[in-house]
Amino acid sequence: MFKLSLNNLNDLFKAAAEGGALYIPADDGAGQARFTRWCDGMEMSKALKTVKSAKEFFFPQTESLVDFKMKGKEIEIIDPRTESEDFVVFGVRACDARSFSILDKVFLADPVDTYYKSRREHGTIVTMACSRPEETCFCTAFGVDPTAPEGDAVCYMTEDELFIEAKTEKGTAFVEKVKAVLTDGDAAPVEAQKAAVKEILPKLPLANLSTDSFGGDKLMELFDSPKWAELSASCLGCGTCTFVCPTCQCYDIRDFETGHGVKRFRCWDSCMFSDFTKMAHGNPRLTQLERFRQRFMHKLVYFPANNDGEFGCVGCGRCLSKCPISMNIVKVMKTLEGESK
Amino acid sequence: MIDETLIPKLGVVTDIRQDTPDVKTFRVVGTDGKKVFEHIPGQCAMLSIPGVGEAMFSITSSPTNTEFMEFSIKKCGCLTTWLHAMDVGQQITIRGPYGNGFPVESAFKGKDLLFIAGGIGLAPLRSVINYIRDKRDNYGKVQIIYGSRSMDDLVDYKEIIDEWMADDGIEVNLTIDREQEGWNGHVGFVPNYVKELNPDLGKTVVMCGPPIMIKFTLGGLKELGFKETQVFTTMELRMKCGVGKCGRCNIGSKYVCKDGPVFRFDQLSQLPNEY
Amino acid sequence: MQGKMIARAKELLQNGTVNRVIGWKAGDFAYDITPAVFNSAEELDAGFVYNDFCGANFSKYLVKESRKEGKILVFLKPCDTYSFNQLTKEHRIIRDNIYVVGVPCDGKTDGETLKLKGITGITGIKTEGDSFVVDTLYGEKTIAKADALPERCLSCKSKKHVAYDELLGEDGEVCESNRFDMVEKLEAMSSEERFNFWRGELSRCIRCNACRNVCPACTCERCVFDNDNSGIAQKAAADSFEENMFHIIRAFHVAGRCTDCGECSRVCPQNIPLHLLNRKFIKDINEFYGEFQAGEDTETRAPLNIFDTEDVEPSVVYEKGGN
Amino acid sequence: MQRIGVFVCWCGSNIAATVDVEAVSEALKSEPGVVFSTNYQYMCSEAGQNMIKDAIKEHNLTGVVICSCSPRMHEATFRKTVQGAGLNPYMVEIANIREQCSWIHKDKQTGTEKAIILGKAAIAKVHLNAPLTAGESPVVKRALVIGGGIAGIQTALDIAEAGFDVDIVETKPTIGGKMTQIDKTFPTLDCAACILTPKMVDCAQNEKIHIYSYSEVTAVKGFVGNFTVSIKKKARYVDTTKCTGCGVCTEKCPVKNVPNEFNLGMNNRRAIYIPFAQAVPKVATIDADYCNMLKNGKCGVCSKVCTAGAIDYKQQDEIIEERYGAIVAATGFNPIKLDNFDEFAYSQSKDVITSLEFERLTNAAGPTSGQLLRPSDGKHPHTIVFVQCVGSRDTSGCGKPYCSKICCMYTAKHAMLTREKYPDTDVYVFYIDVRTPGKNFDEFYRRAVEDYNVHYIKGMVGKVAPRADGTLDVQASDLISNEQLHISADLVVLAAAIEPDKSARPLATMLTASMDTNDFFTEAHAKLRPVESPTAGVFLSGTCQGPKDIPETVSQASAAAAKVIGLLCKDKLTCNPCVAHSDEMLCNGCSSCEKVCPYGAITYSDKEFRMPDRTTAIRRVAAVNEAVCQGCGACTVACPSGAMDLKGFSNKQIMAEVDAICK
Amino acid sequence: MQVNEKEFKPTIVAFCCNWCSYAGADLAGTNRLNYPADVKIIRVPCSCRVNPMFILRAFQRGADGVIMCGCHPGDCHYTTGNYYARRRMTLLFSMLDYLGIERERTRVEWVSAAEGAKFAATMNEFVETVTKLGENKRLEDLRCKEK
Repeated sequence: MFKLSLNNLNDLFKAAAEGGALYIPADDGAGQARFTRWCDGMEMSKALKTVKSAKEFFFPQTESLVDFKMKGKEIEIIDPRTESEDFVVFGVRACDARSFSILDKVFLADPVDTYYKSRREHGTIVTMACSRPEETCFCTAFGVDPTAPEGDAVCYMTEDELFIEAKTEKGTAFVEKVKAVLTDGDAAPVEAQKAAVKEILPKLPLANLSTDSFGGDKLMELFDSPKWAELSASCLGCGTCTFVCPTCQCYDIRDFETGHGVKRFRCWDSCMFSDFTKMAHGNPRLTQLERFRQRFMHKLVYFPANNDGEFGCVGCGRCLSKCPISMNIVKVMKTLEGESK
Repeated sequence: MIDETLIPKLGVVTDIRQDTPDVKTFRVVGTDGKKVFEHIPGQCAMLSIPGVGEAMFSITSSPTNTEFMEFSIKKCGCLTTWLHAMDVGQQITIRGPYGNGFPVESAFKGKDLLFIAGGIGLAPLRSVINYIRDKRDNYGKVQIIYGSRSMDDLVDYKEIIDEWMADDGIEVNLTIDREQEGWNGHVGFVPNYVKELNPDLGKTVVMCGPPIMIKFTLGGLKELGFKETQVFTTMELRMKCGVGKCGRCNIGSKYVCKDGPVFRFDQLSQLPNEY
Repeated sequence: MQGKMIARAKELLQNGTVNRVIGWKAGDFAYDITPAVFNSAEELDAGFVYNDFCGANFSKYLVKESRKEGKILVFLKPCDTYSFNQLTKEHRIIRDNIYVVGVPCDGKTDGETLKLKGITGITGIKTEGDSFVVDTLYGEKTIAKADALPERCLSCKSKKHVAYDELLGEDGEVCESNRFDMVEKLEAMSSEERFNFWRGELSRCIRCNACRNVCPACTCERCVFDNDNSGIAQKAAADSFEENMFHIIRAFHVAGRCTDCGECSRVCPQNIPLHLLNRKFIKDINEFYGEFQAGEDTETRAPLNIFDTEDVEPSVVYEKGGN
Repeated sequence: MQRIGVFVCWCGSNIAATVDVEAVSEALKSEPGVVFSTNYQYMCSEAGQNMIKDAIKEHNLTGVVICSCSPRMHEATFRKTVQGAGLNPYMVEIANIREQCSWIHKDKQTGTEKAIILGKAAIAKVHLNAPLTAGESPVVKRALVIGGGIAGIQTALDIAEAGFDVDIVETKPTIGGKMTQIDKTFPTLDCAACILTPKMVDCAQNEKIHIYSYSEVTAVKGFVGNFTVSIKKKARYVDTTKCTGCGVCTEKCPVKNVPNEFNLGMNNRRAIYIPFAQAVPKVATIDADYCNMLKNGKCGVCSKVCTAGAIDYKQQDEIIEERYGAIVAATGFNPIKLDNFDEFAYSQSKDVITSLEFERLTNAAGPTSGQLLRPSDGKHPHTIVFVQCVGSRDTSGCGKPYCSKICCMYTAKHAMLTREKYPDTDVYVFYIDVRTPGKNFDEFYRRAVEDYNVHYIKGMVGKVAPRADGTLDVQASDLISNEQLHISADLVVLAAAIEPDKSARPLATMLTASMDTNDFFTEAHAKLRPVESPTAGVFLSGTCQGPKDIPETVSQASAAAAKVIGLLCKDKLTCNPCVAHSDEMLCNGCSSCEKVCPYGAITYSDKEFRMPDRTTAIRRVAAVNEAVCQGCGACTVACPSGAMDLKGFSNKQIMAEVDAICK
Repeated sequence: MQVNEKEFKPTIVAFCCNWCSYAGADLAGTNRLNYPADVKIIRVPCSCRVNPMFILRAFQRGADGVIMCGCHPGDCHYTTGNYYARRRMTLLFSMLDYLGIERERTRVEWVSAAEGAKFAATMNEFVETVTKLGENKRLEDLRCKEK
C-alpha cells in the first residue's frame, strides 16, 4: 500500500501519463463528470460517477471495423487498425470495474472480439473505492462491494490522502511507474474509511433490493408477466439507459460510403430502438413492450442463464438518474418481484 | 494470424443460375479458386457487398462438395437485389461459417429422414440432402416433401428431377399451391400434403419454410403423432455480427446465429415465442 | 393542487366523461416521477402525484393515447398546452378523445438539476415556502426554489393555458421572458467562438435520441434518421459532422413548430442546451417574419408554410453583426 | 443495380475542342454499373441515336447517361431514342458538358476533369432512376389571346380558322392596337388602316372569336390544357349589346376637353367616346375620370340622346372566369417615355414630337386631318430633323440596351413621305447606323436618300434648343465630316425606343412565364422554339417577345397560332411524370405539404392501415393528384418525415449527385 | 505563369432551378462566359426542391461552398416556390452561421434565364470568396476526406 497527499495528485497524474494516455473523471462544460484525457493541471471531478460508463474505453461508441475499396468487380479489404497505445483509466468505480468482467464474458467468449481484446490488453484500470455513495446506488444488490473495487490497482481516498494498492501485474507496473511520487502508507486509514462507508450502505434507499426473483431459471414466468405493459407504457424508446449503461453491449454494424471507399463501422445500438430487430419482412419485437422487456430480461434472465447466474447489471444507478421518464431497472425489479414465485 | 470474425474474406462469384423468377443460385470460391472455408450442413455465412449491406444466408451446397460453395438467394431487399443484378466474376465478401448446423453426425445418423420444405426454405435443406446422398450408407430412408407457389417457383427443380428422384431410397413428393398447365403432380399446400402422405412416425423430420407453413405443418405432424423432439427446423432473424455478441437475434437466452439456426421444436417451445 | 386534481379526476372517471387519466406517478425517490395512465380511483390514490418534479409534458403521449378507445383525461401545464395546440393543428392528436384540465405551474425542477447544484444522496424533499429542504444521506440542505429551477422555467414564456376544457386554479399571463438572452449572447460572439461553443456542446451528444423521442414536435411515424431509405439514416455519430447534421436537421424540422417547451434540454443526459438551437429559429422567425408563437392557436399557418413577397433575402445573414 | 451505358457526344468540336471526349468515356467506363461507354461526333444525329439504341439492346442496358449539350436542348430527343429501344424514357440522364463545361472552360484538362465529374453525377443519379409513366390530362379546346393588336388579331383569326374557339382580351375599348395609329406602312407604303380594319372586322364577325374589349386578365390558375382565367370586364357604362355605335352621344357630350389618346393627346375627345371610326367593337365608352354624371351625378346628356337606351351609369366591373387550353400573350409595345432625354427638349417644345405623333400628324384621321402642321403654331414646317435611336442601343442606363428595330425604316418612310408631299421641306436624319435587313428594306432606304434627297447624317444630336423665334436649334455632330452642326429646324421628330407594354410584367407573373431583363417574354428556345414560352401552354405573339415590324409580327402571330392549334388538336396531354408522391406509411398527416402546394394537388383522407403488428389503424394521409401536380417539389421539403418525394428528382437521387460531385 | 500545385481549388455545388437559373447557366455557356470549373451544377425543378439536407450533405461530402440559384422572387415558374425557398434558406443559413459555420460558404442568388452574365459573375465572385475562406473545416466529415 502506497499513498500520496491529495495536494500532489497532479504529480501522480503526470507520472501516470508518462508514455501513454491517462484518463480521469473530469467535469465537462455542463458540470457533469466524464472520463477525459488528462493534461497537466486537469483536476479530478468530485462527482461519484461519470455520465457515461467506462465501457467506451474497450467498446467505443463507434469504431471502424474494416475498410473496403471497390474497383469494377474487385474489392480490396483493409484492416484499418494500427497499433494502439497503452492507456490508464483512473478513478473507475467498483460498479464500472465489475462491468468489465461482464463485457469480457461477451466479447472474450469464443470467437474472441479482437478489437475489444486489444483494447483490454492495452488498458490498465485503476479503480477508486467509493466514499460517498448516492441514493441511486444499488451495486450491493449485485454483489459489488463499493469499498473494495476490482481493477488492476485500487485507490482509496480519504479527506486528504490517496492510497493505492496494486492488484494485478498491470497494476504493479502502474504503481512502479508512479512510485516516485508515492510514499509507503499503512492500511489503517483505508480500513477506517471502508468501515465508515459500510455504515452508510445499509441506509441507502435501495439497500434492500433483492435479486431473488430473477435469474436464468425464471425465464418463461417473467417473460409472460402482465406487468410489462404498464412498465413499458411510458417508455420513450430512446437509448439513454442503454448508452449510459456500463454493461449494455448491443451493437450495430453499418457501412458508410465515403466517396473513396466503404468504411464498415460498428456503433452502439439499443434494443430499445424500434428498428433494432427490424427485417425486410417483419419485426419480431413490434412494440415498445417487447423491446422494453428484452432489455430487462436480458440483464436479469438471459444473461444469467448463459453465464452461471451472473446478472447483467452492476447497480451503478446511471439509468435511474438519466431516464427521461424515470423508468428503470429498480422499478422493474420491484414491480416484477413475486411474479416468478 | 488470429481468425478475425468481423473482417470478411473475399469470394468470387463463378457461376450464377436462375432457379426461379426470384431465386438465383450463386457459386462462390475464394480468390485462390478454392473453397473459402469448410462448413457443416445447415450453417450459414455472412455475404456482403460493401456499401450495400451484409446479410446471413444459409449455405446451400453440401460440405461434400470440395470445390465451391453455393447460395440460393431470393430477391427481397436491397442487398439481394444487388446480388441478383451482378455478373459472374464479381467479388463479394464472405465470413463464416456461423451457427450450429444440423446434427448430421449425431441425431440424424442411421435415421429415416423426412424433409419438409416450402419455397426458398429448400435452400438450407439442400445442403443436408446432398450431404446425405453423398454419405448414403450412414442414413436410412429419405423422404422429401417440397411445395411452392407454382411450378416455376420450385427451387432446384432440375436437380430434384434429374438427381434426387433418380436416387435409390429417396422419395420425392412435390406439390404446388394452385393448378397450373403442364403440371401433373400434386396440387395443394404443404401442411395438408404432409397429412395426406401420412409419413412413418419413426422418421426424424427436418423442416424449413415460411412461418405460416411451419406453424401448420408442425400442428399436422403432432396430430399424426410426431413428437417435438423428432422435428428440427432452422430459423432466421435479423443478424449483424453472426457471433452472438451484437444482441439482436436472441430468442430468450438463445442466439440464433450461435446457438441456432437449427433448433429442435422441444427446445423452441421452452423459449419465448418472439420470432 | 394534487388533492384537487385527484378529486376532479375521480369525478370525471365516475361520471363517465373519461375512461382513464394520464398523469404523474410517484417513484422511489422524491424526484423520479414517471408518466402513467391511471384507470381507476384506486390507482390514482395509490400513485398519482403533482409536485415540483412533475416536469414531463404529456402532449406527445396523446398522439397514441387519443387513438385508443374512449376519452382520456390529461392534466396540462401552461407550456404543455402550446404543444397540445400544435399537435391539434397538425392533426396528430384527436382532440375529441381528450379532456384537458389545465393546471397551474410555478416551474418544475428535477433531480439532475439539484445534483448539478451539488446536492447528492437525496433521500427526501420538502417544499417550504420558496425553498426546497432536501434530506440527503449526508445531512439536510436548503435551496431556494429559484436556484433549483432549470433554465426553461427561469425563462418561462407563458403561464397562460392556450387550450383546455377546464382549469383548476387561476390562469396566468403570457410572461415577459428573457429566453433569447443566451441566443443573443451567442450571436454577438465571433464565428469561431460560436463554433467552439457548439462543438463543445454537441460533441457530448451520445445520440440516445432522448431529445427527439420526447419532443412533442417530433412525432413522425418514422424519423428520417431511422429510415434507411431516407439516405441520411444514422445511429451513433461516427463523425462530428453527424452530430451537427442530426441537430441541425432536427431543429430545422421543428422550426416554426417548436413551442419552446424545453423538454429536449430537460431530458438530455449530457445536458446539451438543445433549446438554444430551437430558440435561434424562433428568434429569427420573430425578427424576419414577425412575432410568432407556435401552438398559440390551432389555425395560424406555420412560418415555413407561408411567405410574404417582401420577405428578407437570405443575404440578411451576411449583413448581421458579428462575423 | 443498373446496367448503364454512357454516351459522350463531341458536338462536332463544340465539346471535343475543350473536353477530351475519349478520356471522358474511358474514365466513366469503370464507374460502378457502367457496362458500356463510348463517344461519337453527334449523339443527337440519327447515327448517334441508333448507336444508343443498338447498345441498349446489345448490352441489355437499364439506364443511359448522355454527356452532351444541355438537357434543355435534347433531353426530350434522347428520351424518345431510348424509348425506341424499349427502355423507359425516364431512364436517361444528361450530363451537360457543353453549356456548363466545354463552352466555359478554355483549358482542356480542366474541361475534361469537370466533364468526368458531371458524368459521374449523372451515373450516380441514373442508378436511382425508376421507370416513370406519364399520366394524361384533358385539353380544353379554347384559346385565350391576351392583347388585340395586329399580333393578337392574326393569332386569333388563324386559330378560329382551324375551328377552335378563341377569346381576345384587350384593355382598350377597341382592338387594333398600335397599327391603327399608323398612317402608312413600310416598305410598300400601303395604308395601315386599309389592311388592318378588314381583319378587325373579320374578328368581330367570326363566330369562333369572342372579343373582351376594355377588359383585363386578373388571375390565371391551372396548367397547360386546363387554365382557368379570371377576366375583368371594366365598366364602360354602355350596354354593348344595345349600343349601335351611332356616335350621337360622342357629339352631344358637354365634356370636350379630354385628351384624345388615339391622337396621343394632340387633340381632344369627349367624356363618352368611340376611339376612332373603325373601332371594333364600335360602341361608346364613358371615361369615368371625366364624366360629370359619374363624378358628381350632374349631367346625363348621353343617356338622354341615346335612342337605343344603351347608357348605364350603374354598370360595375365584372369578373368572369373562363377555361382555356392555351394562352397567347400578345401584349405589344409602347414608345418609351422621354423624361430621360430632355436634351431633345421634348417636354419644352411642342414642336419636338415622337415618330408616332408624326404618324398622327400625317394621318388623314389625325388632329390635322393629314396636314403636316407644326403643333405649336399650325404652320408648315420647312426644316425637319429626324433623330434616330432615342433611347435605343443605349447602354448608359437612360434608355434601352437593345435595338428597337423598326425606327430606321419608319424614319426613312417619314422622310420620304414628307419630301414627296412637301418638296419644299429640308429633311435631315441623324443616325448611328441605318439598319435595313429586310425584304426590299434597303431599296426603300436608298430611295429616300437617292430619289428624295433626304439628308442622312451619321452623327449624334447633342441638344435641341428652342429659340425665341419658334425655331429649334439642333446641335449635332457629323461623324463623317467630323464637324459640329447647327440646324435651325421647324420640327424635330424623335424615333423613341419601344418597350414592352407595362401590363406584360404582372401578366408574366400570373402566367408564371419568364421574362428577360427588359421585360420581353422569354421564348422556350431562342432559335428552335421562338413562339413558345418555357411555361407549357403559354405562347408568344408579336412584340411582347421582342421588337419587330408588322410582317414579322404577323408571321410570328401565325406561328403561335399554329402551335396553339397543334395543342388544341390533342384530346389529351401527357403529364409530366416527374411529380410528387407520398409514401403513406411515412406520412404524418400534418398538412404541411398541402399548405405549400401552389396547385392544390394534395388532398388528405383518413385511411385504414394494417399495421405491422397486425392491428389496423386509421391514419390521416396525403395523396397527390398527379395530373395537377407540376413537380416543383415545395412539398418535399415541407415534409419532415420524408414521406413526400419527387419522382425523377428524389432526395436520394439529388444526394447521389451531390456525393458524386463532391468526392 | 507558374501554377502553384498547392493552390486551393474549392469544390462548389450550385443548385439551379430548371426554369431560370439552369437556363441562365446555359446562357452563360452559350455566350462563352467563363467561370471556374470548381462550380458543378445540380439541376432541380425549382429552388423550393432544395432540401437543407442536400446542402449539409454537400458540405459533408467535401463541398467548400454551396450556392442555390432560383428565379427572381415573383418569377417562379411554379408561382411561389422560390418564396418558400427564400424562407427556408434564410433560416438555414442563419442557423449555420449561429453554429459558427462561415456564413460566406452558403449563398442564394436569383438568376433569370436571361442573366447568363449575372450567373457567370456570381459564380466567379462566389468561387473567389470561398477560395479566400479556404477549405471547409467546420462542417466536414473526416471520413470523406480520407483518400
